[in-house]
Parts: sequence; C-alpha cells; structure tokens
Amino acid sequence: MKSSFYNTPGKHSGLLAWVLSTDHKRIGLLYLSCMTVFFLTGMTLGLLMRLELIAPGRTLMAASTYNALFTLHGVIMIFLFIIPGIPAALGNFMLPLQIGAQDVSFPRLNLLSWWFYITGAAVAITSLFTGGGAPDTGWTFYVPYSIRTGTNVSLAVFGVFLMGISSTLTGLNFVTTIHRLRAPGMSWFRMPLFVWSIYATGWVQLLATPVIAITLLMLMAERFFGVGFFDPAKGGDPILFEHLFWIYSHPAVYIMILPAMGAVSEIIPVFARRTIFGYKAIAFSSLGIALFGYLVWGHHMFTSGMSDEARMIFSLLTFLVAVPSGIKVFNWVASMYKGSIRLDTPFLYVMAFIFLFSIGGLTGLVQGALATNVHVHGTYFIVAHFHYVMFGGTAFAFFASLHYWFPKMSGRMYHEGRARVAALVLFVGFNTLYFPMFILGWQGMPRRYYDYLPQYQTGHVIATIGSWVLATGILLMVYNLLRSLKDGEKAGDNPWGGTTLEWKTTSPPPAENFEKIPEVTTGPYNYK
Amino acid sequence: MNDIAQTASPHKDYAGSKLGMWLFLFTEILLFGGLFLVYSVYRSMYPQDFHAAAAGLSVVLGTVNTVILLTSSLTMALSISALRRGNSRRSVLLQSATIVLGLVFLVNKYFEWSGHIHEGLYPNAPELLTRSHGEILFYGLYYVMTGLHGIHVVVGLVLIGIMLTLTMRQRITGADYVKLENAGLYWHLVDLIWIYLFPLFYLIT
Amino acid sequence: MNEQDKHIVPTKTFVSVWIVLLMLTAVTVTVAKADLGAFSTFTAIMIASIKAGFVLWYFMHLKYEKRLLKLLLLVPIITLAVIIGLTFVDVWYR
Amino acid sequence: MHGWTNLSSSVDSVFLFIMGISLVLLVGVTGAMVYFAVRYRRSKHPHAENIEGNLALEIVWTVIPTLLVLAIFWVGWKGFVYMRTVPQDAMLVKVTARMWSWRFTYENGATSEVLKVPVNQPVKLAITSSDVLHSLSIPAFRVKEDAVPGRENYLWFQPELTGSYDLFCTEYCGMGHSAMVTKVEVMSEQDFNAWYRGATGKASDGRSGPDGVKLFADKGCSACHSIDGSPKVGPTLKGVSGHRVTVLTGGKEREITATDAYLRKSLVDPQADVVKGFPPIMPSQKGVLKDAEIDALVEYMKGLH
Ligand code: HEA
Ligand code: HEA
Ligand code: HEC
Ligand code: CUA
Ligand SMILES: [Cu+2]
Repeated sequence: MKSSFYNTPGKHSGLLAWVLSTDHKRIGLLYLSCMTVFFLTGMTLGLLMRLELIAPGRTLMAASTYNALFTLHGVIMIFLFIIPGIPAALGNFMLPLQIGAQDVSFPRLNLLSWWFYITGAAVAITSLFTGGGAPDTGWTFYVPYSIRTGTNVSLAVFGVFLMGISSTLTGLNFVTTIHRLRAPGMSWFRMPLFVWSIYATGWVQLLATPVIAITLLMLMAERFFGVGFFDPAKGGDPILFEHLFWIYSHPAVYIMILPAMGAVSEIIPVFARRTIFGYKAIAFSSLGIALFGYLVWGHHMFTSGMSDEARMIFSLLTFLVAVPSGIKVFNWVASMYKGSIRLDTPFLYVMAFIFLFSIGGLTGLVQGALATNVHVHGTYFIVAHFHYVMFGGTAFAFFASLHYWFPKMSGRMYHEGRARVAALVLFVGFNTLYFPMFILGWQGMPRRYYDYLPQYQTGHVIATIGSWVLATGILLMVYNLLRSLKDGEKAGDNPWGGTTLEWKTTSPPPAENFEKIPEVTTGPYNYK
Repeated sequence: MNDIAQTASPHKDYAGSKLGMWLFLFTEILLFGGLFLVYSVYRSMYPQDFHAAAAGLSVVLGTVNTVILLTSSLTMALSISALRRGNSRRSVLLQSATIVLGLVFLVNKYFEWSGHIHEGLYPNAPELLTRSHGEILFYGLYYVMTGLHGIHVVVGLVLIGIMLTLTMRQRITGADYVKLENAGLYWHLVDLIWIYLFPLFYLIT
Repeated sequence: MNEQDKHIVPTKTFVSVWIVLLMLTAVTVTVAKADLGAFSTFTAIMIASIKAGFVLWYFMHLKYEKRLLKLLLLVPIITLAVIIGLTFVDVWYR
Repeated sequence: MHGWTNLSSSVDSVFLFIMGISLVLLVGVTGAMVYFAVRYRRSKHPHAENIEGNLALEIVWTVIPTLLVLAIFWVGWKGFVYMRTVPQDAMLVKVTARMWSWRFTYENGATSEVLKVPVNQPVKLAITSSDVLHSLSIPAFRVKEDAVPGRENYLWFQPELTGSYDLFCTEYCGMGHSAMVTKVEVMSEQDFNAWYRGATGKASDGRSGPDGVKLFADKGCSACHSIDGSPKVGPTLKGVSGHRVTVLTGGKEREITATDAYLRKSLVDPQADVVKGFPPIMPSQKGVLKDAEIDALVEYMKGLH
C-alpha cells in the first residue's frame, strides 16, 4: 500500500497513536467510531421504548425506567450523535481535504475538542449509575422539575456542558480554518457547498452554544445552592429557562441539519454528473438559515404562557426560516434536470433525504402556525416531526455521505447490492415507524407518556413493528460497511468521478493530505 | 505544551491565531450574555427591589476594583508594546504588575464576598430568604456573575503567569509574540465585562 | 499570509486612554449619585459602552486590525442584542 | 373529529389549509425528483447538460414560498386571536395542577377532580400549578395551555356537544405524567346546574369522619397512594399505621415501625426516611397543610386497614 495516514502514526503507537493524534483525519475517525457506538446505544433505547409502548399499561418496565429511557435517548441522540455527527466526524475528515489544506488551523485544539466530547459523554453516562440514578427530565431539562427531581440531573447536565465546549471549539476551529487555510486560488465562491454549510454551522456553534453552557451552569447553581433564578417561590421565572434553553436549542437544530444539507449538495452533482444548479443560492441560503435560525426559538413555547405578542412574532419569523430551506430543496431537484444520473446508494439516500426532510419540514409549518400548534404541541405530532427532520433528514444524509466518502476514508468500496437493500429496508421501516405518529399526535396522544389510553393502540403497534424493520435495515447497513472494511474491493482515488479536491489525492490520503498543495482555478463542480 | 507548536507548524499563521482568539472572545461575550439577559429580565420585573438591594453593596470597593482592573489592562497593553520594542525586561515587569493588580482585585473581592456572607446574604441563606423576591434574585445574580467573572480573572492570571515564564525564557519575543497578545486580549475582555458589571450592580439608583 | 502587523502603539496613547477611562469611571460614579430617574440606567450603560469602546479600540488593538475583524465583532453584539430584544417582547407584554 | 367545540372546526380548517399547500409542494418536489431520476438515468441519458442556474427561477421559488408562508402565518394567527379572545360572559373555572392530579375550582367554591361544564356556554380556565410545569390539554377541543407555578395562564372554549372527553397533562412532570389524565364532562344545562347547586365548598359526600377523606383526595395524596393495597408511585397506605417498614435514612437502611410520629414526619419531611424501593419524590407538605389538616390525615391513615 502507498503511504497513507493509517501507516504514519507520528510520535505514538497503538491506541495512543489515535487518541493523542492531532491529524484531522484520525480525529475525524475517532469521532466517527465513538458516535457510531452511541448511535447504536441510543437506538437500542429507542427500540426498548417502542417495545414498552406496544400496549397500554406496564409492558416491560416501570414508569421511572421509561422516563429515564427517553431522556437518555434524547440526550444521546442529540448531544452525542447528531450534533457532532456530520461536522465533527465527516467535517473533520473532509473539510481540510476539500479546501486543500494540510490540517485545520488549530490541530491540538481539535484533539482537545474530542477529549471534551468523550469526557462529556463519559460523565453523562456515569450519571446513569451513580447518585440518584438516571436523569428523568427529558432532554429539555425544564425547570422546576429538573431542580426538584432526586435523580442525577447535575452530573448529566455537566456532561452536556462539556460536550457543549467541545462543539464550540470545533466551530471556532472550522471557521478559522475556512478563513485562513484555503488553497491558493480557492476564492469563497469556489468552495464546495459542504464547506459553506460547515462555515455557517461553525458560526451557529460559536454563538449559540455558550448560551446553553451558561444555562446549564445556572441549572447546576440552582440545584446546589438554591440561587432562585428559576424557582417561583423566590421570584424566579420558569419561562425564562425555556427561553434560555431554546435560544440555544433551536439554532442547534440547524447545527444538525446544515451540514447534512451541505453533504447532499456535494453528492447530487457527482451522481448527476453535472454542475449544481444555483450554487450561490444554495451557499447563501445556508447563511440565511443560520441567521434566521436565531430568531425563532419561541416557537417551542407557544403554549408556555409567553405573551401573545411574542407568540405572534415568533410564529412569523418561524415561517421566514422555511423559505431558505425551500430554496435548497428546489435547487437540488433542479440539479437533477438533464443530468446523467447513477442511482448508487449515496444517491438513493439523498433522494430519501429530500422526501423525508420535506415531510418533516412541511409538518414544521403546521407547528409554526399558532392555531394548529396549540393542538399538536406536546403530542406525538412533534415526535414525528423531529424524527422526520433529524433521522429522515440528518441521519439519512449522514448515511449517504458515509457511503459516498467510504472509499476515500477506507480505500475500499462497500458492497453495492447489500447497501441498496439496506437503504430500501431502512426507508420502509422508517415510514412505518414514524408516519403513524403524525396521526397519533393529531388524535391527541401526548408525548413522553409511559402509558396511554386504549384508543391509541393501533398506531403504537404499527410504529413498534416499524421499529423492528428499521432496526433490520440499520444492522444490515452497519454489517455491510464493517465487512467491506475487510474485504471490499480496492477503490481507486476517485471512484465516483468527483471534482472536489478530496478526490485529487490518494484513498486513503497521506498524512499531509496532498503531495503538493493543489492550485484551484475553477468552481467546485466543474463537469464541462 | 509549546514545543510541539514550534515543530508541528513551521509556518505560523499569525492572523489565524488572532482570529481564533477573537472568535473565542465572542463565545465569552455570549456566555456572559446569557447572564446579562437574566439580569435584565429580573431587573425589569423587580426594579424597586434591585434598587434596594444594590444599596447593600459598597460603591467604594466597586470603584477601587474598577480602577485596579483598568490599570491592569494598561500594564498588560504596555507590556506587549515593550516586548515588541525589544525590551523584554520591561515587558516582564509590566506583566508582573498585571498579575499583582489582578491578585489585589481578587483579595478585594474576597473581602467583599465574605462581608456579605457574614451578613447572611448568600444564596438560600435564611436571612436572605426573608427579603423580597427581587433582592433574592439580585444577590443570586451578584454571586453568580461576579463569581464567574472572578473565575475568569483567575484563568487570566494563570495565563499571564505562563506568558511571563515564556517571556523570561525567551520563548516569547518581539518577533513572535502572538501568544502574549492573545493572553492580553483575554485579559482585556475580563476588564470589559467588569466595566458592565460595575454599574449594573454597584451604581443602581 | 504571515504578516505580523507593524504598528506599535506608543506608550503615550495607552496612558491617555487609561486616563480617559479613569475619568469616565469618575463621571459614572458621580452621575449615579445624582438621581436621573429613568435615565440613570441608560447613562450608566452608555458610559460603560464608551469605556468598553476605548478598551476594544486601543487596548485590544482593534483600531489597527483589518476591516474583517472589526465587522466580525458586530456579529456577537448584534446576536446578543437580538436575543435580549426578542426575549423582552415576551417579558414586557406579559 | 369535528365540531366538539367552537374551536375545533376553525383549527381544523387551518390544518387543512396548511396540509393542502404542503401536499401540493410535497407531491411536486417528489414527483419531479423521481421523474428526473428515471428520465435522466445514465443508461438513457449518458451526457449531462451543465445548467448552472437561472435567476428568474430562483426569484420565483423565493417569492412564491414567501407569499405562501405569509398566508399560512396569517390564517394561523387569525385562528389564534380568536382562541385568545375570551367572551365577556365566560364562566370562570380555576385549575390547579400538581403532581399528578388536577383540581377544578368553581366560583361558588365547589371543587372537582373532573372538569364539569355546561354545553353551549363559554368557559374560561385560569390555570396554575402548585409544583412543577404541567400542561392542560383537551385534544377534542383543540385547546392547550401550560400550568406554570407562580403564574396564571388561561384558555377558553365553548363546548357544543354533551359527552365525556379526555383531558391530558402534556408537559412532562415526572413519574406520574402519563397518569395525570382526567375527563371533561360536558353536561346539559339542567344537569350542570343541579350538580353546581349541590356542590358548594363543603364536602359533597355525606360520609362522616374528620376531613381526612376529603383531604386525601383534595391534596393530591391519592395521585400517588392507593388505599387498597396496590402500590402506585408511592407505597400503598393500606395498613400503614403500625406496620414494619424498611426505610433509607441518609442512605442507610433501617427497619422501623410506623408510629404516629413517623406518619407525621412522612408528611412534613418525607425525604428524611425514604421507604425502600421508592424514589424520594414525595412533596413535603410543610407549609402546604395546616397542622390541623396534618392531624386529620394522620388520623385518617390510621383508620386504613
Ligand atoms: C434537524 C432538526 C430540525 C429541523 C431542521 C427542524 C426544522 C423546522 N422545525 Fe422543528 N423541531 C426539531 C428539530 C428540527 N426542526 C426538534 C428536535 C423539535 C422538538 C424539540 C422538543 O420539544 O423535544 C422541533 C420542534 C419544532 C416546533 C415546536 C413544536 C412544539 O413543541 O410545539 C416547531 C414549531 O414551529 C418546529 C418548526 C420547524 C420548522 C418551521 C422548520 C423548518 O426549518 C423546516 C423547513 C423545511 C421545509 C419547509 C421543507 C422543505 C421545503 C419545501 C418542500 C419547499 C416549499 C416550502 C415552503 C412553501 C415553505 N419544530
Ligand atoms: C437523531 C435523533 C434520533 C434518532 C435517530 C431517533 C431514533 C429513534 N427514536 Fe427517538 N427521539 C429523539 C431523537 C432521535 N430518535 C429525541 C431528541 C427524542 C425526544 C426525547 C425527549 O422527549 O426528551 C426522541 C423521542 C422518541 C420517542 C418519544 C418518547 C415519548 O415521548 O414518550 C420515541 C417513541 O417511540 C422514539 C423512538 C425512536 C425509535 C424507535 C428510533 C429508531 O430509530 C430506533 C431504531 C432502532 C434501531 C435501528 C436499533 C438498531 C441497532 C441495534 C439493535 C444494535 C444494537 C447494538 C449495539 C447496542 C451495539 N424517540
Ligand atoms: C408525588 C407523589 C406523592 C404525593 C402527591 C404524596 N406522596 Fe406520600 N409518598 C410518596 C412516595 C414516593 C413515598 C415513598 C418514599 C418516601 O418515603 O419518601 C411516600 C411515602 C408516604 C408515607 C410513608 C409510607 C410508608 O409506607 O411508610 C406516607 C404516610 C405518605 N407518603 C402519605 C402521604 C400523604 C398523606 C399525602 C398527601 C398529603 C402524600 N403522601 C402525597 C409519593 C407521594
Ligand atoms: Cu403533569 Cu405532566
Ligand atoms: Cu425550533
């Protein structure tokens, strides 16, 4: 084998060559492997929840176990999987390659971010087994319940705090890298769209994450010292906590989706063998989403007792953020027009992404409209919405890019036949699992319910069956990828015929990325 | 930790490090921003109580601390100029002065806090709980905000301490001073935040 | 790319800025004693912002930085303003 | 699902309006995508055409969606204004949520655990909570509003059909969240008046004994404790008095006998001795109940065999 970063470990060897490496590719793979483990754990919890919900009443576990399960499921999926998902894992690996740099601006800071991430994850997981037991607040940590409950909220929150630092530092690193380390000739409008989306995401990480950090610190101060910020008995205002929480957590959903959108914009031109339609529109809509994303957090609080004026303004702003998402969708579809399309697995996932994300996004409109939000808030309608955007959106885009970049990262091809079957099973399972939840939600089934009234059972049974189909698909996909690592065909440097810079180096790339830093003379998707 | 930096990245990206530092400062602004938000909400809900509670703080101590921090910012800024003019001895002196001023600030804060704690004005204290809602919140904010600021002062002092040794060992020089400059930026930010904390807590009328 | 900027701020500038800052501190303390009613908070914040401006502009060297950095500084400030503003749409009308 | 209140149909029409637009968009987007994927697959269309963009199109699909979403906002907002404008003649019912039961208090002092309202009469609910966040939701009526401690929120509706409807708590509030379910009884005007006149502030059931029975229901004890021997969130109180119980005191296990003093302490300082196998979540009644009420409850519990 030619020299690749796998066989140039640097100062250390063995495991240390990974956990102490400052090579962005190794750090990316570190994130990727940890994340996969957490993802499967989170999914297993999801599966258990579905089992419990197959029938009303107690099926498997006690109410307190169930409550801990969905809290953990939410925390793991959001903070351990989906937020670091595309940016920290794939972004770390691909960003410097795509802009023709040797590494990120601050390689040691990058490693430190991973350490923050893994420490935070360890702390969060420790919270399950120590103190008062697994936290049971839901991933939103709403006060005053989160202050009163005897479970181990403080430790879990501290874990999330550490992961927040990790996310902020990653954003800082990427923004600086994109400003400073682009290869000669790569002007802003010659950057791949994935880089644009990471850039927009980086700013959101920088500006939003500190707010959750301070909010969680206040929550801990409440629990340890009884300061009174959120305790009505001392004049505190629980609604203010909701504001603070969503000031971060709404922008955070764009941390989740923007890189996914970037990856999709990367894959479409390659498999349609033509340039992207409306490059600038897609690039600017990323910034637009990041910008408007700050202004809409109140749509999570339409029934909280917030002032009616605020409800109106937040509803209006919420609708504005849908427009740039629409622009992206339209441009993607237009990019297929008169292309020469190969329906390989990455592209199948991308098509699934567009379909599922549109469903998730459009039902977001139902939630953003005041009159209907009141009815669906706090029900399974919301649960369906966010699984469609987060799982159907981000996670499907993640699967797409995992297959797309698999040859670059590993030097081998995955097995195409198995991969397509997995994609199909996943798609069917996904819709069977989550579509009934829209109906359940509209019928009034509240979320975070351990037990439910019998009239909701049909929907729950279908969903539970769907979860098994989905699990089969996931297992097949994971099996296929792992096995292809060992016995997949050797991939060339550029198996898909991509035009961005990561395809101009060997697969897997050498430690310093490029033999010679490339000179950029055209836009990123030049298929002329 | 610094030997790797020299070897690992032969081309130092001066502007890049500074950009990174500024971005970090932005996150600090937003971190404190969350607290300023809480402050402004509760102040607008309980203006009278905040007024009454603020009377309990010593304007004199607050002013003295403001002057100390402003001066420490001056010495910090001067130390960089001195270094860049090649006078590293003077730079070391000025950095030490900054550290001393920072320590004096902390000592003052210590006396101020322990004074209030003796009066029974600390979070969840029985004495404090007899007061009005706004006063409870005022003192809560007072401790959390000046406490977080205090932590930043301590971090800043440690940083400057490291810079000091590096300057003495000639590892930070007039030709390669970006670390010192970044430490300076951090220290000025600590000052900047205090510039707002001071009127918000001590000067409410 | 590796340009270190050439400008060294003269000691005199720093010392004058420091003196201005001390004077502004004196002003804000005095003004606070004179009760300005509704305006007192406003003046206090304004004076603090002027002070902050001096620190940013001279001590933090912003005056001598490229335009990009100056503009970027607006980003967190505007973000913070927007966050506080929108929250107050709730707080004021509740 | 239609026509249970004045609000149901207006909310549903907003929903249908959004759904209509969404469906058109979804079908359009998906249809175009699938059509292109088939029409331009590589085997049929080996050479792609490089079209970089089209300004007119970009403007079209920026402006039209903007207009569409503004229209959606507008109908949503209109419907909402109606939901927030309480008619003058609305009947007021105060709602107190607590872990994990509801209490409805009427203007004549009557209280109930089930929301009873007359048909065709606007009703305003003034909602608060005595502990953590809850949310009152009546899906059939399309209404929902959070119960926030220290605040009073409101909603209103006018039921149009008699019958019994589900009322849920839709803000997570701990272990019993999914059990915080009750009913809305929409009654004919006569039935309602008959109940309303009979149910004043005094105990409605004629059973004797101290207030214990009523306190036990009213103060929310029954949300967590049964009196029939089955454990709920908390241990059953059947035969508590005098039974041997293993408790955790400061993390250490010990076995004690439930004396009067122990029962009293269980109410005012429940976290001191936590019954083994149960979470330490019982709310302290200190400052919530008067001494006399605590006495009455202890008396009552002693009588549970
Ligand atoms: C990846 C994450 C992600 C993304 C991208 C989104 C995107 C959107 N979300 Fe979602 N949302 C969540 C994750 C996400 N959300 C989560 C996790 C929650 C629940 C949190 C909790 O309570 O636990 C939530 C909750 C939530 C609520 C609160 C519901 C409630 O609790 O009452 C609302 C309300 O407005 C909302 C709206 C929207 C809107 C309008 C968008 C828009 O950005 C969508 C834009 C996309 C489209 C519109 C589709 C594609 C476009 C077209 C096909 C073109 C045509 C379009 C138009 C004409 C508009 N979301
Ligand atoms: C990226 C985000 C993400 C993803 C991918 C998922 C995936 C799933 N979620 Fe999701 N979910 C959330 C984010 C996510 N969830 C969030 C944020 C909440 C809100 C929490 C809260 O309210 O606070 C939530 C809440 C939530 C609820 C609502 C709970 C309630 O309100 O009571 C439900 C109920 O069905 C559910 C189910 C599922 C299921 C069945 C999956 C399925 O995808 C899972 C399918 C399972 C598999 C595919 C397993 C495959 C793997 C194995 C079997 C291998 C095992 C191997 C090892 C362990 C090595 N989730
Ligand atoms: C939020 C749920 C909840 C509510 C409401 C509640 N309890 Fe409890 N109670 C518990 C739990 C859980 C325990 C067991 C753990 C403990 O001892 O703290 C308990 C324990 C007790 C015990 C000790 C039982 C034994 O077996 O030793 C008594 C007595 C008691 N509760 C009485 C009451 C009374 C009277 C009320 C109403 C004023 C009440 N509880 C309200 C949850 C609750
Ligand atoms: Cu009360 Cu949920
Ligand atoms: Cu949101």
